[in-house]
Amino acid sequence: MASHLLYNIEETVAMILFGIGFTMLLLHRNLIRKIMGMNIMDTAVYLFLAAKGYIKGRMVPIVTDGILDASAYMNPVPSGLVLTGIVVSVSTTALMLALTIRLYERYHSLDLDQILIQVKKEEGS
Amino acid sequence: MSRRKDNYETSRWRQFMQWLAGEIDPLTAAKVGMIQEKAETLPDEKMERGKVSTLQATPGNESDEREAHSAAAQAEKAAGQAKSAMAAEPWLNQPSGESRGLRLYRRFYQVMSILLCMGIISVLLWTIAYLPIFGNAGNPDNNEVSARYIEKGLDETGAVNMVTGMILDYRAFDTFGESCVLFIASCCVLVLLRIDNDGGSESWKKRQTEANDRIFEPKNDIILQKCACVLVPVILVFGIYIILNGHLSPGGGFSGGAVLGSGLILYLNAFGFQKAERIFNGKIYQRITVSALTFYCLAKSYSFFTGANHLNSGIPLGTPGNILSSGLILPLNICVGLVVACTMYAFYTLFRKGGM
Amino acid sequence: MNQILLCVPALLPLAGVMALLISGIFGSRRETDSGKDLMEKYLFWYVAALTLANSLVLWRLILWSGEGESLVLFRLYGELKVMFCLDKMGKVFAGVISVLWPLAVLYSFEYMKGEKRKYTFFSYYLMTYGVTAGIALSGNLMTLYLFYELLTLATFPLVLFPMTKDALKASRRYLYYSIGGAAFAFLGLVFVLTFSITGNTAFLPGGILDLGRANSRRNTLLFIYLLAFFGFGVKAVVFPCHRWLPLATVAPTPVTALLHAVAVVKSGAFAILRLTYFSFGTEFLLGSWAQWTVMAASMVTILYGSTMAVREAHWKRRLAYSTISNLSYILLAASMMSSLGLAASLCHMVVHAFMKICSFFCAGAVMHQTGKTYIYELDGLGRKMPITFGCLTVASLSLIGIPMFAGFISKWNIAGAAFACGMEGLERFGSWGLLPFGAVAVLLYSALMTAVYMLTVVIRGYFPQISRQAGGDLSRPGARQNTPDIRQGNLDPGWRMLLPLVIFAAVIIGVGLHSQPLTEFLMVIGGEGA
Amino acid sequence: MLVQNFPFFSIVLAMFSGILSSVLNGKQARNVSLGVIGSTIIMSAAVFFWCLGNGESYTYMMGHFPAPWGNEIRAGVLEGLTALLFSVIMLLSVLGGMRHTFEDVEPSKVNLFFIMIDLMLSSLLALIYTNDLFTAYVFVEINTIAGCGLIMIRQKGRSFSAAIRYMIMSQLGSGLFLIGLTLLYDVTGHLLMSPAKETVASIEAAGRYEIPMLVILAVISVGLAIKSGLYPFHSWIPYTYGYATPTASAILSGLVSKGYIFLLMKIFYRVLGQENVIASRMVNVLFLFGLAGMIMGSVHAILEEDTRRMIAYSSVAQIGYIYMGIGLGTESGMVAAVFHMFTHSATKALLFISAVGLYEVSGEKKDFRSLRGAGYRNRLAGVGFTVGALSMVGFPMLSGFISKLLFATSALQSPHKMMLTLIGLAVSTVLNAIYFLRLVITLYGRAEQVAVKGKQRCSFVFGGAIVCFILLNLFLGLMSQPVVRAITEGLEMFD
Amino acid sequence: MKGNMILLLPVVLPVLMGAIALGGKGFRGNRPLLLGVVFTGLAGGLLSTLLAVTGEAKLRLWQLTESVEIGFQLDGVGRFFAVLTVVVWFLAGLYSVTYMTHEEDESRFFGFYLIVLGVLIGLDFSGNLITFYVFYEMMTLTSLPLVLHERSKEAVSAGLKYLFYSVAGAFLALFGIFFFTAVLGDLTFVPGGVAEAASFRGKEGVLLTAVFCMVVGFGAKAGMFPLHGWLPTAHPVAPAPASAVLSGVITKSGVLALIRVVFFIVGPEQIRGTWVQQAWIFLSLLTVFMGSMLAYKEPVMKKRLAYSTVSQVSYILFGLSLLEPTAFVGALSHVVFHSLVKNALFLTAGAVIFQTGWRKVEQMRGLGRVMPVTLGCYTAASLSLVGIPPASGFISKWYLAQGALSSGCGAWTWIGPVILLTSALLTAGYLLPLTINGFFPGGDFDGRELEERKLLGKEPSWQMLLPVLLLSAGAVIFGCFPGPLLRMLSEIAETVL
Repeated sequence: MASHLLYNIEETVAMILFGIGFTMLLLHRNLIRKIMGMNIMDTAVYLFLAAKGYIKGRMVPIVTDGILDASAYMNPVPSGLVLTGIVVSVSTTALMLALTIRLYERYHSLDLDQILIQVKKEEGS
Repeated sequence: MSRRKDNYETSRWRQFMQWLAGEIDPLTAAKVGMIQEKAETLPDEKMERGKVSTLQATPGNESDEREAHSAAAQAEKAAGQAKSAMAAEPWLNQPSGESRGLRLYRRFYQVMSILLCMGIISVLLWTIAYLPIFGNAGNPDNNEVSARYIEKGLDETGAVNMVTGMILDYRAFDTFGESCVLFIASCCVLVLLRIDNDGGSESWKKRQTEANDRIFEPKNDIILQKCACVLVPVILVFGIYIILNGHLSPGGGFSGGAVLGSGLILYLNAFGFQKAERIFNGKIYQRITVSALTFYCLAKSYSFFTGANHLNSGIPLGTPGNILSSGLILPLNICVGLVVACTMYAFYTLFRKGGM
Repeated sequence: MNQILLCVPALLPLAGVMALLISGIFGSRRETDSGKDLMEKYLFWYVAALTLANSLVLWRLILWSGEGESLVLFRLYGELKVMFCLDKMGKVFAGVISVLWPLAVLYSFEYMKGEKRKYTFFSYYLMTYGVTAGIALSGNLMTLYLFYELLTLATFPLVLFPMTKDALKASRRYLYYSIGGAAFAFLGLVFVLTFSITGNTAFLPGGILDLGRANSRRNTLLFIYLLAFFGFGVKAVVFPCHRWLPLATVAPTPVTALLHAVAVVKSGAFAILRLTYFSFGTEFLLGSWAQWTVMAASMVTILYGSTMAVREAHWKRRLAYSTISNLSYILLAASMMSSLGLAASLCHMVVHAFMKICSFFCAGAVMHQTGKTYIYELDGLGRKMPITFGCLTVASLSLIGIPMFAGFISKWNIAGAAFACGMEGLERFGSWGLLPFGAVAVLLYSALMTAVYMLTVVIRGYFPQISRQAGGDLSRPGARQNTPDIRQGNLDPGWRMLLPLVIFAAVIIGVGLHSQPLTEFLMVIGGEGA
Repeated sequence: MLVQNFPFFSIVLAMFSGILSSVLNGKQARNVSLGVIGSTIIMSAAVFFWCLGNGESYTYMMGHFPAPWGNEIRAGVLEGLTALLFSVIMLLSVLGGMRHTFEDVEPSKVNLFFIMIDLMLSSLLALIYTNDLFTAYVFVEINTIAGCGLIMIRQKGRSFSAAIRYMIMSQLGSGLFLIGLTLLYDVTGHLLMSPAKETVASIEAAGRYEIPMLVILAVISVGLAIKSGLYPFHSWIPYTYGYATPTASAILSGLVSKGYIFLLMKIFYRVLGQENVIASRMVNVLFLFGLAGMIMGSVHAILEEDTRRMIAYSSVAQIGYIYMGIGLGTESGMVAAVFHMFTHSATKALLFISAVGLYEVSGEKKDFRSLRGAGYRNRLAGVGFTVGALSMVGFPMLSGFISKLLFATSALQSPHKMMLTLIGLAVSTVLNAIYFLRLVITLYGRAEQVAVKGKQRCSFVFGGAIVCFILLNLFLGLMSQPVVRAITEGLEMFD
Repeated sequence: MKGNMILLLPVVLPVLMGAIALGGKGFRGNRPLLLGVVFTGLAGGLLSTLLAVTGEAKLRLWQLTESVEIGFQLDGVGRFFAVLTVVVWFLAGLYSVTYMTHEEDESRFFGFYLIVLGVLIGLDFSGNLITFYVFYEMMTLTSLPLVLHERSKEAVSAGLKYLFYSVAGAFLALFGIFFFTAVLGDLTFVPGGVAEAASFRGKEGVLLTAVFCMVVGFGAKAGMFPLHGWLPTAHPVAPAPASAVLSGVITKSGVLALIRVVFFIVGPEQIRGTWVQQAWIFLSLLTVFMGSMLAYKEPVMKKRLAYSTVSQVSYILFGLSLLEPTAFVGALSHVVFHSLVKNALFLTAGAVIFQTGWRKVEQMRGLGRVMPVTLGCYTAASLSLVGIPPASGFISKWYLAQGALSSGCGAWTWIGPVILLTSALLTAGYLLPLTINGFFPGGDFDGRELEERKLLGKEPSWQMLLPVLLLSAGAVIFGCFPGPLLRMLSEIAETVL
């Protein structure tokens, strides 16, 4: 099975990246790094999808020379999904960054734990 | 529940539950203690430590103070450093076992993070070890779906670029949803960052000045302006090209829109807000976005409705390969491009000064 | 017509209360001082009329409703119907409450005189009547469960009524316990529904379990029975779930008396009887470990309740502990799972209602007239309040189980049932059969404790200790001291409080002397039920 | 049939109104929103009754291309019912929290709030109706972002930190969901549910891809569980629900998490195949998590002093119920879960809205003790809260009782989990009683402080919303039979 | 309701009169009227009892429940006890006319005094165990006011102690009653027992437990160990006539109860040779010995007499426990003798208190000079109790010892008599010193103190003296001419054994 991982090196890398991104998003305390983690995670998925769409020896799915044969082109679906996914991740990234800005403006920290402590103090007072 | 409030607040059970709930952790509890006892001088430390009531607060004050200093310094630099890097150094030199619990906790946290990461990765790798082989034409995803997209896409959508044809015609609903994601994200950013003039109140002015970073902006940087003069039109034209040729070549509304947006951002950077706002401001942004999305919405609704009811949509597909072809794809690409461009630009301005 | 009448006792008070509450909401704004007395008068007549009417309807039903008449009010879910039906056992319970309620209302009018929030009090008081009647009339376990839950809701404002910290605490605990208990009782409901032979939960004498299916999962069902027993047992104050009752005595005495000595706790016991004899059925339970557990639990409760009552110095709380132990008499009898047991437990249910309400009302009368709440404050009151203390003596003796009083009859029956069960048990189930004999022993221990905690009150009332001067020579003929004339001033309360007391005492003696009709009727039920 | 277009209409209408609202002012946006929600109610009802009448479900092409190629939505009895209830609850939540919305949100941003509402509605409807996994993903994201917008629209430090927590957890969930989706696509080559299911069936039959299928199931379940706040992943719930504006709290707790759960069920039934799901151990995991959530959520709530956080923790418990129902792995367990979804939506929204009504007469303090006597100051809100609390506790005649009953009866059918479920139910009821009734008693305790400044008369809209919520609860409690029948029928149509 | 109504008369009449004395408002301050009522009651009770016992009669009054019947019937034992009770009651009543002048609340005392008489007669006439139990409980409750008459702290606590011991005993016994009702159904007294061995098959253990419970329970009233504790506390605090009847008669109701249970319900055959009998013998002997020892140590006169009662009543119980006719006769005769003697002794003690206020034995040196007649009576009664031959105690003890020797109860055949003898010695040891010190105070006794207090030759009034005289005379006379009594008792013994 390990050999399989080597054949599918793109997917292997994608999964490792996913794991790293996921962990960063979950456990890192710095907000910017969390967002980076999120992006890594998303990107890993796109890499995985892109790898899935690739077929050896075929063309990109744009009709050239009027050839309309399924065996001539790669699978267009993953590309479309990646496209959609990118926009989604851009949107969420923007939103997260905007939130981070507001939090930073207010608490002067990017450390989520610090922020939560200060929030707590604010409530207390 | 007959427990008294005051007992309960300080009880270990409560702290444990809070910790479970992620509200505090031993570390942060220590910090709370730190903030209260910041004024304490070092010689008193040992005595004071005896008074610290909570379990979590006991890991010494000195380390906390140092950490607080470093944290404050970092906050000033506005750079989030990795907590391990920030935390590890001062403590390794700690002579006594005061910060032991804290240090152990950090270590534990780190180790656990790595273990979790490894765990997720290994599970996923284990999974993909059983997945189809990379680049193989016989994989399950190369089935009748992609075959039809390729073989009949040209006839059915009129788009030469099959990906565009797929996302804007076969799976147009997804794409519409995706535009809505962008739209709602921009709305959220607006909520967060737009600074509305509520009659010139103090808070407004304060936020306005806080958010305004125009002092850092290059003022009339001649090199930049000249370069921009050359580049911006090229970029804009390129973006328009990408949008208009979305159904013919790689590209489309999203990518083209992003290029357009970056051109506008360059323009803004080069010539400042005042000039930029002459050609593009909040109202224009709003109008463009709304009209583009409205058109998108109406057009696609029409197409969905006709499609679902097996009616002929009556939109000519034109000759594949021409600019004016493939039915609704071109106008939709334009709409998407406009929306994306506006949104990108809006993100940028909002992030910088909280308004357009 | 008859069918429709079946739902009246449950719904009439509820409707009346709605009207009262609404009028209270709107009326409170216009209320002036001069109008207030008038309003109070109207309130009295309104409540009295409603209560009486309801009792009359109940008696009409008890006397002339045929067997098997039932009324389905609506369908809750699937086979879960809200159904009213008055069978013989229901008649017993309905009869008790229909007698007690009007008298209690009469009593509380005197007791609550001068209280500001009469509207609230009487609304919920009436509402509780309806709900309790609903329990008596419920024709299936679902309806019983529904009214059981409603009872919690209707009575908790009454516990909360004094609005003191204690009351808050008490009502909170009462709610937690009751709702929690209902949660476990609910499991019983579900199982009965699932394993029912009729497909629904309607009560049938002898139970409705499909024995073939039930026996295949016997232990589970027995466990569930236990859970349901303890669930309903919360209201019937079985041992581990008893702690709300002594606290709940903070409520005004009419509430404590009627609700926590009669309506609420009896509803719990009634529900357990229904569950045991009319849902699970004795055939299934007899000889099982569940039976022995239930029996042991009631025994423990009896021991606990009567011992704690002796320790308690607060009069009403002492009575509450007494209630705890007496309720478990009922359960103990029920746990014999025989026709004798059912009859005995019903008998004690009826009798205890009268005894306990009488004792509580006496305590309330003393509280109301003198403000004394602790036992050690009662010295010599027996002379000042002769009628009250006379009634108290009757109730006490009856509670102890002195022959010629009603309490003896029920204890006699319980012991008879226990022995019968023990005899049979010895033959069929080996050494488990000894448990009922132990039950009798517990019963007697409790009777002794009852004597201790009830008679100390009475004796204090009648024989106040004379504090003689220390060292005074008692023996010298001339050394008699003039005791202060303790007969001065008759403190007996007004007729509205006395009348119920006297009636209850009379009933106790009457039943004690001539209980045959009652016991015969109960034996019929017992014969059907097991 | 025109009716068959209604799901599509309602989704698009909601989206369109959202788009349009960005150029309207707050009041106009509100009116548009209300209109849209109202028409959604009507359309969902029409769809529901049409499907019920015809006894069938149908797929609806979004475009000119049939199933494996074009996007599709699907409407059936269950979808119609869920959409109907969700839109009703949404309408009531919006109405109930209306005044607070205008108070909490900056005046110039009110229209943005209603954009969030509109898009939230559309995304919920899309999640309900979707027949395409990727569409589901996209709308999950819309839902997430709209939810985040609803949380932070009340611009306070706390709500920002709550929003960022929410976003982080949601993104984790989305990421897992997405990776699951791509893996599934990799294995099956389909994104639409029906063909994907066929492929899954053939794969299962062939015995291939066992491990990937298991991981896919796990990843998707965990992803959606994180997003819906199942117990070990619940830590964001009290923050988000506790600090948002009332409407947002009501919608978030009542509807958003349910949308994900509905999606999960749909994936179970329509993609992975319920029997495969049951055969894998995943249901047991969900069951255990659900059970733990039931207990721990309540325990947390008991330890909580802040009323709204208490209610939020109660949501954790109730979501635990739902997952427990799913985890039972029986048809009736699923029915119970769906019914409890409805119950909880209706009740939790009621609780949040009425809690707000109580707050405003008690000085807006967080501690629940400050609510003492509030039940007299705002009677309707008090009654509403009491009804909600009793329903959560499982009082007969209210909706909570029926769901409890359904859970219990369905537990009887899976012998191994029966005892755990039943004990869990009972214990959880006790715990529920403890914190909810503590609140209720507090509400009707004697007020120590005099009623805080004015506004004692609750507005007509607020009152109407509360009354409607109560009626909804009563309806679900008393007339549950048709609802349950419809759910059963709908679940059968899923296959 | 059928049967001879005359049986009701001795029960109802005193109760009625007592109720009148108790409830009538006019008696306060009108002593003659009160006494009139009281003596009407007493005399009525006496006469009607005598009238009633002459005939054979049964009376079923009514049913409490199906299985619980209130009914009366007369038999030898009942007659015997009834006559004894009523006679002693009358004499003690006579005594209290004077005695009660130094207590308060006479009407209450007399009221309850009469009521207890009625109840006791009811007890004696009871036709079945249930009725018996009913009267037994009522006796406890109605005699309670007599104990707490003084209402001092000690009196009230002693009263409560009395109450709780009695009730505890009654409830223990009730266990047995429940059992027998469950097994036998009908509990009408039948000489020799109604129980048949067959009906207890398989339940012997429970049967014996039940019997044992009843022995211990009813034994409480008779002051048998382990429930004897109330007796030395309760008797001394009561007014002297009350202690006299408590000690002399009411303790005997416990004896009667055991007779009824063992010989009329269970049947001696059921328990002969079982552990219950062993335990019973053991307990009674233990009580005999222990009571004597405690009495010997006790300085307070009335308490010492109370301990003596503990010891002496257990003589009777010992006699019963042997299940042997001779011992049975001895036991019953001891009932009579002890009643007379103990009444005499208590009344003497009361007289001493009444006249001098002396309570402790050591104060009573030279009593012979104060009240020689009284002390003479005391001496006669004491000697009778010790068992000096011509006096009555000898007869009963003789029979008891003889019964023990012929009973065949293993070791008890010789242990019993030994303990009886020891106890008799102890009895002499605790009773006679008063006589000796009273009449022969010794050389160092200074009589001046008596003179100062004007106590010399201060005999009590005739109302007090007469009963004492009669009782002690009875004690002696019965000893001299025991024939008729013993014949009657033998007849009874034959019927039951």
